[in-house]
Amino acid sequence: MAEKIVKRVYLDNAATTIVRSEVVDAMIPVFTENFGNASSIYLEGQKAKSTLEDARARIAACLNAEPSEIYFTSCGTESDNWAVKGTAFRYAKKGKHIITSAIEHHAVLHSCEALAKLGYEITYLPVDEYGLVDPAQVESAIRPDTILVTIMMANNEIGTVEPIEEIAKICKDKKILFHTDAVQAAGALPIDVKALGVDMLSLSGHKLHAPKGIGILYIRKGVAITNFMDGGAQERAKRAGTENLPYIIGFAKALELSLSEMQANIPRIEKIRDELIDAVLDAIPHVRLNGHPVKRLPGNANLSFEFIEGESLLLLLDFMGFACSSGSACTSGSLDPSHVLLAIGLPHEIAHGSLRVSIGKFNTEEEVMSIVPALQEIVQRLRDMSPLYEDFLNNKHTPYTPCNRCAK
Amino acid sequence: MAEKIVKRVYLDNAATTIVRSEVVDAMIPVFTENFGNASSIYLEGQKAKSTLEDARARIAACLNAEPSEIYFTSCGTESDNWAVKGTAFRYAKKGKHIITSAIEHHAVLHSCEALAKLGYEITYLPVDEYGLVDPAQVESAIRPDTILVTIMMANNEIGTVEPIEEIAKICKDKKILFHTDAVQAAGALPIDVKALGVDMLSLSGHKLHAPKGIGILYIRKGVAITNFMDGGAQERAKRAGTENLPYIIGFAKALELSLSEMQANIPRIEKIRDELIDAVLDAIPHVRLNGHPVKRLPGNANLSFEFIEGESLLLLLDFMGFACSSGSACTSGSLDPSHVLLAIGLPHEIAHGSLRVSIGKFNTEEEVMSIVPALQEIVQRLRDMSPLYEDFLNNKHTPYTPCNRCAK
Amino acid sequence: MLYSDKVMDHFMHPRNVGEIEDASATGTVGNAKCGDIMKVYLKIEDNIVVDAKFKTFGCGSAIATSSMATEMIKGHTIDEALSLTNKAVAEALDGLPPVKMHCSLLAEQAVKAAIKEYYEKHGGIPEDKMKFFDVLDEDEHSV
Amino acid sequence: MLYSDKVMDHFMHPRNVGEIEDASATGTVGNAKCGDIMKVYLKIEDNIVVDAKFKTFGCGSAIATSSMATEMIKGHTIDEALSLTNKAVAEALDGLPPVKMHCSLLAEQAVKAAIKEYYEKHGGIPEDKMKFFDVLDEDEHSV
Ligand SMILES: Cc1ncc(COP(=O)(O)O)c(C=O)c1O
Ligand SMILES: Cc1ncc(COP(=O)(O)O)c(C=O)c1O
Repeated sequence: MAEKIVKRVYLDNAATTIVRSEVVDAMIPVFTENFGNASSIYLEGQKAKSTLEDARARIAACLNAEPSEIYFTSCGTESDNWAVKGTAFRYAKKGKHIITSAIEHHAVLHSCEALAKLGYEITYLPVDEYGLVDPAQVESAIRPDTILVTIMMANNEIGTVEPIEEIAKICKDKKILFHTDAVQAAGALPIDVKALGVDMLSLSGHKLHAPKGIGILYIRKGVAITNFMDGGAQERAKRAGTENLPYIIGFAKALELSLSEMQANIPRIEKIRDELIDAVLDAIPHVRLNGHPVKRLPGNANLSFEFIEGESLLLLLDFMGFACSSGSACTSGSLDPSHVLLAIGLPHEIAHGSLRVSIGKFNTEEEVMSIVPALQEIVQRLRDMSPLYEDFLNNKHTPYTPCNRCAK
Repeated sequence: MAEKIVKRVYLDNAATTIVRSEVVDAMIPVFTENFGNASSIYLEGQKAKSTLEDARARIAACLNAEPSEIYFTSCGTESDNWAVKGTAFRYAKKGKHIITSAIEHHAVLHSCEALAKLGYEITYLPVDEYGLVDPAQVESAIRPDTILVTIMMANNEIGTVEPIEEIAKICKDKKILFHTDAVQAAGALPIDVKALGVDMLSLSGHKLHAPKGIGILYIRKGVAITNFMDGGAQERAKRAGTENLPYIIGFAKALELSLSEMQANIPRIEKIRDELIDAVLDAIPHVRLNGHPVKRLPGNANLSFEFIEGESLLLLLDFMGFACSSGSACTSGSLDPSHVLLAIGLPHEIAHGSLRVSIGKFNTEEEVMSIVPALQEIVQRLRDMSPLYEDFLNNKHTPYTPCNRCAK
Repeated sequence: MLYSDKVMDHFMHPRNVGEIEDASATGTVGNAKCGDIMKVYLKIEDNIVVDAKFKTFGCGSAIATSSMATEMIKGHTIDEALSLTNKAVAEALDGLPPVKMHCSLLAEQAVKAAIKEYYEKHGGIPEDKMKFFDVLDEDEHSV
Repeated sequence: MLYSDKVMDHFMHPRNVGEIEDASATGTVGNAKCGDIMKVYLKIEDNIVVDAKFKTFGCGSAIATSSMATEMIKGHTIDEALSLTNKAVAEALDGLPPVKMHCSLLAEQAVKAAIKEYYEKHGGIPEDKMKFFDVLDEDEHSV
């Protein structure tokens, strides 16, 4: 490990993706040639308006939704905030109970926590060792004052795909609104809102090669929630703010492309992922795969390496040219291990040693597989430095001063 | 008026502006070359992070703020929502009274209305015939339970520039948080947050040749408000959502350019505007200028033409190649006359006949002045069609069936 | 586009703009407060609307519906003019945006207000025609 | 960059990694739960730290501070080693990100825990040295 290796291998497609050239090409003219305000009645405004509505219709077609059910937001986080808080505020008189899972993205979890401060009550359903939510538990958690169930379609860390159709059906029967965060699912799984039977669904552009800063909230016709962004009459007076037309077009383009390529891309990506997982489990001892063996996102491999810590692993991988993540990128800056890994039952010290490799459309099999020897070298190096590994080899346990931070 | 004229003259720069080429050029590489997630610790992430912080520092320098006081949002609307609702939620225990003006943008007004539904009390201060808020009235409206004063720096419809420094001083003395919506002021007036003495200030990119879909909220160090967008730890855990780096860079570039060109641009634009106003008042009878004669945005001319209705005026102007607005673009779709024009005391029928011409950096004197003969022709044509004008000429008033819609 | 080509055509080239000096009757509806006033002038001879003109203060669709409504009754009998509906006007214009449907109602109302004045000048409204004037009290939001 | 060049250098090329077979004393601090465990081995002769090695389970800055702390005490007297502060370690690394300051404290604690063990093996902690070990009870968040 002497010299910084030049060639980079980007394996953090669950954190964000490169904007693909077709999307850039679709957006650029909009900045200068179609810059009108879609609320204006003159030529420039009406041109922007028709481009906007065209993009909305194309996106609706990709999701089997009606154009009038598609609302543009500024990101996945906003879609989640709107769905959760908008439902909470709207139905406060009916009840203040919300059901979610312990492994949701922070956009949902922290929205719920903000509501808890305002007097709402949140049930955080546990998940099994694979990260699966049990629909029967959703059903039994529903109370007369439950106003919303929100369970993600696929988890961003461990890639587990949840039984959304079943949960949606239960909610429908019980007449409870159901929202799903499909930010990670989009581009990786087909999304048919009617088949899923959901009331609301969140998407984000930057997970499927559109830019960061554009999201969608699907709201089923007939579902009414309180506005989140108040102001002008944009988005049928439901979401204010001058429309971000370039990104909206970029999103439409990216979604269409992802759908048209899905049949070819997904099996290829899944094959590479399985090969990677097999090779790592083969080459390195004391590794476990997190998430579900089968019900998982095509590009997601989440692995825990015992006796070592994730950040060191990432830094050395980075040095060798690999961009990966340990837990969600959003939680960086925090010292706590991932809430998702703890929720599936990993002990803290193993959760700390986890690595997420997320493979995208632009990764080749060769470059993905080249991480295996790198991992082998790095893991060994870190283990050789690790007092935990020393203890393990010596079959003993060194006593240590307890950490005051965690004790608290 | 036979053939559609090809040359377009865009005179609606208060609604939105074209993205300038320097900004497009600054953004394009970011989509594909600097696409990392700024929360990630590897090379691509740290590169994005340093670009992000560089842009934040440059923007802070333009506003005489500290970088840590700059928060990126998705638009001016979000900045306003956050400032108003974030303060309201944070200080609910201290009080639930908010002071604003009758002429704020809907992003502020509708945020206040949403809070009113939650039990907050809003004082809407009136303005004088020029649209000015009286600082003495702000002072006497303050109560023990007042938690926020929010008054815009410059009005988007009539261009009136408010006495923000004076109001900020009163709020400071009374220890009440003060927010100003400076979305229209940015690019047109220098903004020095320290000299202004404000606690919070909203900006939006698309009013100064950056794209739609990026905003800023300045929050003075020491001021704590509740988060609006909950989720990941971005923006020092105050505003969640993966950072929209291309637009953030675009905003920094646009703000710097607007500042560096201000000394040259503003006198030029003001001169054209005054020439335009004089020429219109000269050429067309029964016209009035709305807003303040001196304390107004450089590019804003808001004129009311008696006896005619604004939409017809806009459509005919559009046909002749001119893009202008009548009231705020955001209120299109609504049938009510502008709340700003009513607040300065215009009768409904005159408010309906108003036109906003907003001149921007890319307009030439010649193209702006070419609207004068067009207006002369169109206004005459519409007056010849107008029963109000007929009545005026005959010095009589035709009785009419009352309108049930308005009677309600 | 905000409006159909037909609406734009009637807005840009409105038919029948103006006054009829010796009109048999006029009808004015709308309210300056709402931003729409329509005044219709009718010249009626032998139960036939031999001429119709209008003046309108209002938006593009207000002008277009005035133009279309006067076109649709010119040369027709009073009975035919009475049966003009706002929907027919809107359809003849290839539709109107939902927020603008009230304009077509105003056009219907203006025509009926003029015919009402004509009847009132000529012995009152016949019993069997009364129902046509209910629309004058209608709220255009119910359209 | 997340870390200074100095931190990265000590992370990429850590000094003094390993065990000392016949160590005079060892000190282990931290907690696997928090993601950091540091174990310091000292070889002490005639009151001099003649050798220091470490093993660390932890993030980049945990490894770098272990490396730097062992470097800073090697060849120094026990008294000098006792006066090592977490701030000195962090400064020697050209600073640490605020959320990582606790790593430098862990390094200080590990060194002190080893010296404490050494004293305990050799007749107990001298009265005048007691104060140096207060840090072992400290919460690194107060750094
Ligand atoms: C004064 C004022 N405030 C807020 C806004 C909202 O900004 P945005 O369109 O970026 O949401 C606008 C413009 O639309 C404005 O003119
Ligand atoms: C599952 C999930 N939900 C929500 C988000 C938030 O999306 P955004 O970054 O667009 O706000 C993300 C990604 O960051 C995600 O993975």
